Amino acid sequence: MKPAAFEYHAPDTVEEAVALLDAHGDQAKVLAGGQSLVPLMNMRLARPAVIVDINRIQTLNYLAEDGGTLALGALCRQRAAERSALVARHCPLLGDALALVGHAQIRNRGTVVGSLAHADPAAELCAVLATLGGTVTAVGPQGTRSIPADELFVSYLTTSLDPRELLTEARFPALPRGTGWAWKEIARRHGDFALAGVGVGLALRGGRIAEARIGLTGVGATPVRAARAERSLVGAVPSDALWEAAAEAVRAEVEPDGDIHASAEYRRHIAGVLTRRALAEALTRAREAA
Amino acid sequence: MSTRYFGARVTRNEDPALLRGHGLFVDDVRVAGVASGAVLRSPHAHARIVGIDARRARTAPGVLAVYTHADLGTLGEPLPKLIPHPTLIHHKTQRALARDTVRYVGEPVAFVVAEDRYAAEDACDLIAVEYEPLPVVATLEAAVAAGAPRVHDDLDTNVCAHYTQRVGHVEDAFARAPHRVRARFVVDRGASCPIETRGVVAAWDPRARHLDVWDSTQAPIPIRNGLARLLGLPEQHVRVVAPDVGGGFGPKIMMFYPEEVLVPFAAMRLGRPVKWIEDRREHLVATNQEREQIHDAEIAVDADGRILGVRTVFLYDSGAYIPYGLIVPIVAATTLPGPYRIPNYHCEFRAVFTNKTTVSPYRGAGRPHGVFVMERLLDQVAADLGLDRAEVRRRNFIQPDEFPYDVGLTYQDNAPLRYDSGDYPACFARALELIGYRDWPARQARARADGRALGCGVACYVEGTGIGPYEGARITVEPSGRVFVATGVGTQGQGHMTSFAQIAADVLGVSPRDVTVHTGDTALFGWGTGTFASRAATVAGNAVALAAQAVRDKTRLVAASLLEALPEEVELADGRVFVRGVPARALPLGEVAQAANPLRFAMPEEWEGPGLEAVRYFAPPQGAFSNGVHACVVEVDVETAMLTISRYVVVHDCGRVINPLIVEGQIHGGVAQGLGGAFWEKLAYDDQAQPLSTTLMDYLLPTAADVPPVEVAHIETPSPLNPLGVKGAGEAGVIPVAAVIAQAVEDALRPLGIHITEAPLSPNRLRQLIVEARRSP
Amino acid sequence: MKLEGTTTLPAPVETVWKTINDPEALRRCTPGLTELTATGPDAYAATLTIGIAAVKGTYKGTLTITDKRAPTHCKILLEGTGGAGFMKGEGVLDLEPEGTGTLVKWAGDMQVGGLIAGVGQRMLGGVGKMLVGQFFKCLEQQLGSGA
Amino acid sequence: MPTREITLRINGTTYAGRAEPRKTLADFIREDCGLTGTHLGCEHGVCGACTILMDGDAVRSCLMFAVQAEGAELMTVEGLADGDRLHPIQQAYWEHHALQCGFCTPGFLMTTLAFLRDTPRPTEREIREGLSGNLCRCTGYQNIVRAVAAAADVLAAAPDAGVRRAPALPDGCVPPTSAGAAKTRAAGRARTPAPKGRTAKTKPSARPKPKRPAGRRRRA
Repeated sequence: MKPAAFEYHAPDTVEEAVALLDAHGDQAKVLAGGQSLVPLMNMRLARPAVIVDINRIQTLNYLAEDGGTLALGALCRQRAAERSALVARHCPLLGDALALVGHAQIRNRGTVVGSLAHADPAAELCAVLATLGGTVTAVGPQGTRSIPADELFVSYLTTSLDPRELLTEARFPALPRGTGWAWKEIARRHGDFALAGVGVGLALRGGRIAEARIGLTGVGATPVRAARAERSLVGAVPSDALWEAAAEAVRAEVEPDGDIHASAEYRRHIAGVLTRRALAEALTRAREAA
Repeated sequence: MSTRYFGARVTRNEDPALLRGHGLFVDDVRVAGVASGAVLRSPHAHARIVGIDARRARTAPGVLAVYTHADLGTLGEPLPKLIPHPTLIHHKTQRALARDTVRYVGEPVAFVVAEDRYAAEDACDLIAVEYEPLPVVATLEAAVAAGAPRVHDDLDTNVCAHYTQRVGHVEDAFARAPHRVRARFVVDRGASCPIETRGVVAAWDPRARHLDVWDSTQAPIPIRNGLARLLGLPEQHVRVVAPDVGGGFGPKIMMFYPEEVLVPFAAMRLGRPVKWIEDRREHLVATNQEREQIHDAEIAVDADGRILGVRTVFLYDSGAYIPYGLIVPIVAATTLPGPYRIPNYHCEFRAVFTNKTTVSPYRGAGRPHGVFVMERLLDQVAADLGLDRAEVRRRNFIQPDEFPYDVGLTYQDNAPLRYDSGDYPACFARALELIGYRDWPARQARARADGRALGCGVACYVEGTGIGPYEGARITVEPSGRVFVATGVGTQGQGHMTSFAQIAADVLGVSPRDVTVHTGDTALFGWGTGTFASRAATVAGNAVALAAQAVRDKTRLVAASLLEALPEEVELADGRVFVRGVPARALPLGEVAQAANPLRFAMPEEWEGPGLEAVRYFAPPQGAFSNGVHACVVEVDVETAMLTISRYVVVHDCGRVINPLIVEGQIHGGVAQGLGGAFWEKLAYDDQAQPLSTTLMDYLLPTAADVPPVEVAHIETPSPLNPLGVKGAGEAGVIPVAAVIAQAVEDALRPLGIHITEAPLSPNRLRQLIVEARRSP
Repeated sequence: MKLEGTTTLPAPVETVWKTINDPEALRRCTPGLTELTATGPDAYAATLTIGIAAVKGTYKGTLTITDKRAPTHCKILLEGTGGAGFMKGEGVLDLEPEGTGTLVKWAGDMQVGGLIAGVGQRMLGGVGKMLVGQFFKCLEQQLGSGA
Repeated sequence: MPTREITLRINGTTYAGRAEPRKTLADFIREDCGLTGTHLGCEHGVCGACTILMDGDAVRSCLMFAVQAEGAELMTVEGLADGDRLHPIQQAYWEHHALQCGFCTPGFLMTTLAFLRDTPRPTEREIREGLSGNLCRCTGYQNIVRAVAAAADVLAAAPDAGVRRAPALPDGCVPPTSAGAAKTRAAGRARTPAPKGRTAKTKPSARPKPKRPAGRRRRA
């Protein structure tokens, strides 16, 4: 299981990296943490002709709060974000999900932006970006653009990025103060990909639900925002029956695929169960915060 | 024999080197000029090889050679057949490289040798093989269905053996039985998956006409003997070393894997050392797997739940070939009776070829299947007759005064299946006590009251261990006073370097730290069988004891002349030799060893040769039968069907325990592998027998966060069959796990009345059972 | 691996039928098809480079159209072998008029072997559906632009 | 295939070598630097046997290319002991029979080193999750968890414990009473291994390790 040969470049600046991507197009692959790409290369499933290693571009190694939004550079390691006080304060949903991404050794090298670029339909971080309505910044030969989550994820391992563009940043909007949150997933073992996972944000005003966010992973080709379920919650008074209704709405909205670990029916079923449990937990947190 | 270390929790001699990273595993072997091999494997489960074009590969950079079947000459014949059996009429084995037909995904088709593994794999990508796909046999049932495609086209069937054993009058028993239970039990395919994959290094010296081979095998001596015959070399010119082996668990005892022949062949052809290390994807398609069986079983009991008769007819998946004989199905059939008195028993199996990876024993080797069927049948009897699960077992136990107990069958070693000793009721009572079985109903009710589904399970087994034919040991006391023990078994982490040292230390009055045990090197000890079926400690351990006693007697003889005393007056203790009662005038043991190898003057004839050294062999008349009981408490999240195991208890009787630390470690590891097979691990294949779980992302080994702590208690009923009174313990942990988990989950979901008759039981599958149970009240 | 689905194409059945049997349309719409040379009636030698994101494999093999019952029924067979194993796709198409357009019922069986099957099973179902989706989307554009 | 010059430090020693960009860091450490203590179990980032420290972080060396470690400060299992004195973590693994075949042990040791530095006072649940990125097929993990808990105590008690002299096996080792379970032990059972290489024998000379009162409930 040794990788096929490739041309290796380790640029020092974003501009150099983009120039390399521009020159080689879809023959080139960006290497940041490598925790998803290198296994595929070792198995010779992926045989990029050119590797653009961005680990020397230290300008991309940052995690900062920028006007109510957390900005993470492309080299911000998952472990750094997991243990960051900024994330704990502004984006606890991201923090909770990060703790379940693979294992410490994976998170020490894996980057948050890299996970978003890889766009695995069962990855936690893509669903968190979708739940929080985050965006990513892409720098290409034609300049820089911001891509919202719902336009970023296209299908299995496929994003709307052009091969010549480099993802340089991910931006996670902070949950408004007083919002309850919860991340719930079912995985066969600690650290495995989720059979299904859900991230929830819940804001209360006057005992009623002012805002509801429900984002799921593992139940479609991309992360899924359960829009109908969210709408059914806004304005309602929280109750177990309401959570059960939201769970049913989620089950109707998702299109999971089955595989050797779990059938589509099982994933659809636990997506509902996890939604209900996440909403209950988010409610407790929302009330504590009020 | 004064025992000071036997039975003590001595920490291990082998740990300091392993802890420093100074282990010597096959991939760590460094031979100057070594080249690397890679195997091109079939992507088809069944196909004819129309043509192989390796021209571009042969000229690729760094490539030294590309071999296909045509290059192998006599080595291209089907590899040796192990353990024949009269009912095994089609004893098919594979060739080192496929000649014209591939019969499972992963079967070797070409072998490339290059400067390094990277270049060798590059070359594999350049080899163009034209296949003509053939109809595939993907499942056991398809294999025996009428008109099924043939895995071997020179046969008119996929059944390679059909073997029945019977005791008593089975049909009568079933005819007059007031109550019967029938069920089908299905166990899926699993792999032992040691963290070290397989590997072979070979170096040929044409001048000395000597072949050195390092092999991650559990049986270096049979490999040496086989290679010598296949390569036409004297056995003494072939040295096979099983260095540190990173876990074996059964599949590393197969003889021969294709690579074990290809690597020495290439080394001799090229005149350069060759190393092949299996990668994980290769391991999950090309290293032998096991576990796949379908049992149609039935039990007949009287009104009180006493067993009148048991019958099982089962299919055993042997994969594409059957090099290792009928060991697994025979062990399954003969383990089923367990600790119970079964007057009338019928066990019948058909060993079947399928287009999947070859099968050979994996830890437990059929024992888990026999126990799963028996314990599940008993649970159903208890449920049907409204009996307590523990009571239905107690009523059928073989009692302590009935040993040796003749089960009436023939065991895997062709000896009569006769339990040598045991105390099944005591073991069972101890397990019930530890798990808190008496007040379990109350505890369960309390939990159910606050919406939690808790279940308790208890399962028993009897395990054949320590079978022959024999093992040997040579012990030498060196002038330094150190003791050197050489034996032929291989070691894969079982702590032989410590347990054998404890045995020798007690006899020779030295510390285990002063005993060096070296296993698995045919140059150091050339006679022996190997490590399998929980036999190393029992068989080789007793050989070590006998050899140590012989060295002690020789020491007394030599010391007697030095101390002017009679040999029987001489004592050994604390590394010294002295006349009993006069410890002050003692000689260091090393001095006696020095004296035993005189440089001058005459050597007394009665010494029968120089040195304090002896070789002894131990050949047990039959296996020693360990037994035990596992009990557990599980909690089921009924909504998600996820399972947590809150307590796991093992009460175990493997005769006298040499080192409790090591036995407990074996049980912890066995339970972890058992839990893997009961819940996480399944080798998935599609309907074209394409393997779908060839990485550790999909073949799920349980982690530290998944395996619960295991509480272990020992009962020691010595075996009368060997001087040390020991029995095997290597496989005990894995045997009843699927049975006890199934019983506990059924207990937790009692209101639903689900029946669990399969393993592994994934959350996905458990949820289906829950949904089906709810649909049919 | 069984896949099935329906899609509607904005053109009458005869036009859809003609397009499906037109090598040029096949060359343009079969995802990753880089070479398609006719070797006989409704039989082509094909080279395909398919995959998603970093995981790409080149397969050399054949594309054949059989069981033709113009204009409503046919079966497309696609076979290829490559470094990452082999691939065999079989799609049965049934066309029915639906208003001015055509309702296409497709039922496919994708058989994948070797490396890609052993590692990619988690996504093969989804990827298969995606590739078929791309095929029909391209046909739609092809037909929509008034072929 | 063009190769590149790679210079890096492992366990305080500088190594330089040439390798193709595609050569993994694990292969470079094993083949070019001759440090075979780091093992390969899967080469796709699951088993953890290849875990080393890179600039202080536990990483999977099979998922990195050697060129990526240019100029880095690495630590492998060979760097844990100080001559013949084992690191407290190694000592605890030895005393608790936390290894059997030893193939996964180097990866576990490096993971434990980083884990205890990040989580000096771990609960058993934290230990088990911290170790869940390393697979072991022999031990069932139980003794490894105990060893990590014991090492945490030792390191917490004497943070600069660093490396301690391994005490000898006290000869007052009395086997357990033959009847009954091995659970409760008479005093003086064998428990502290002497510093013993597999072949070379270094005479143990230090005094036996003070015995902790049996059965003290460790936090884990």
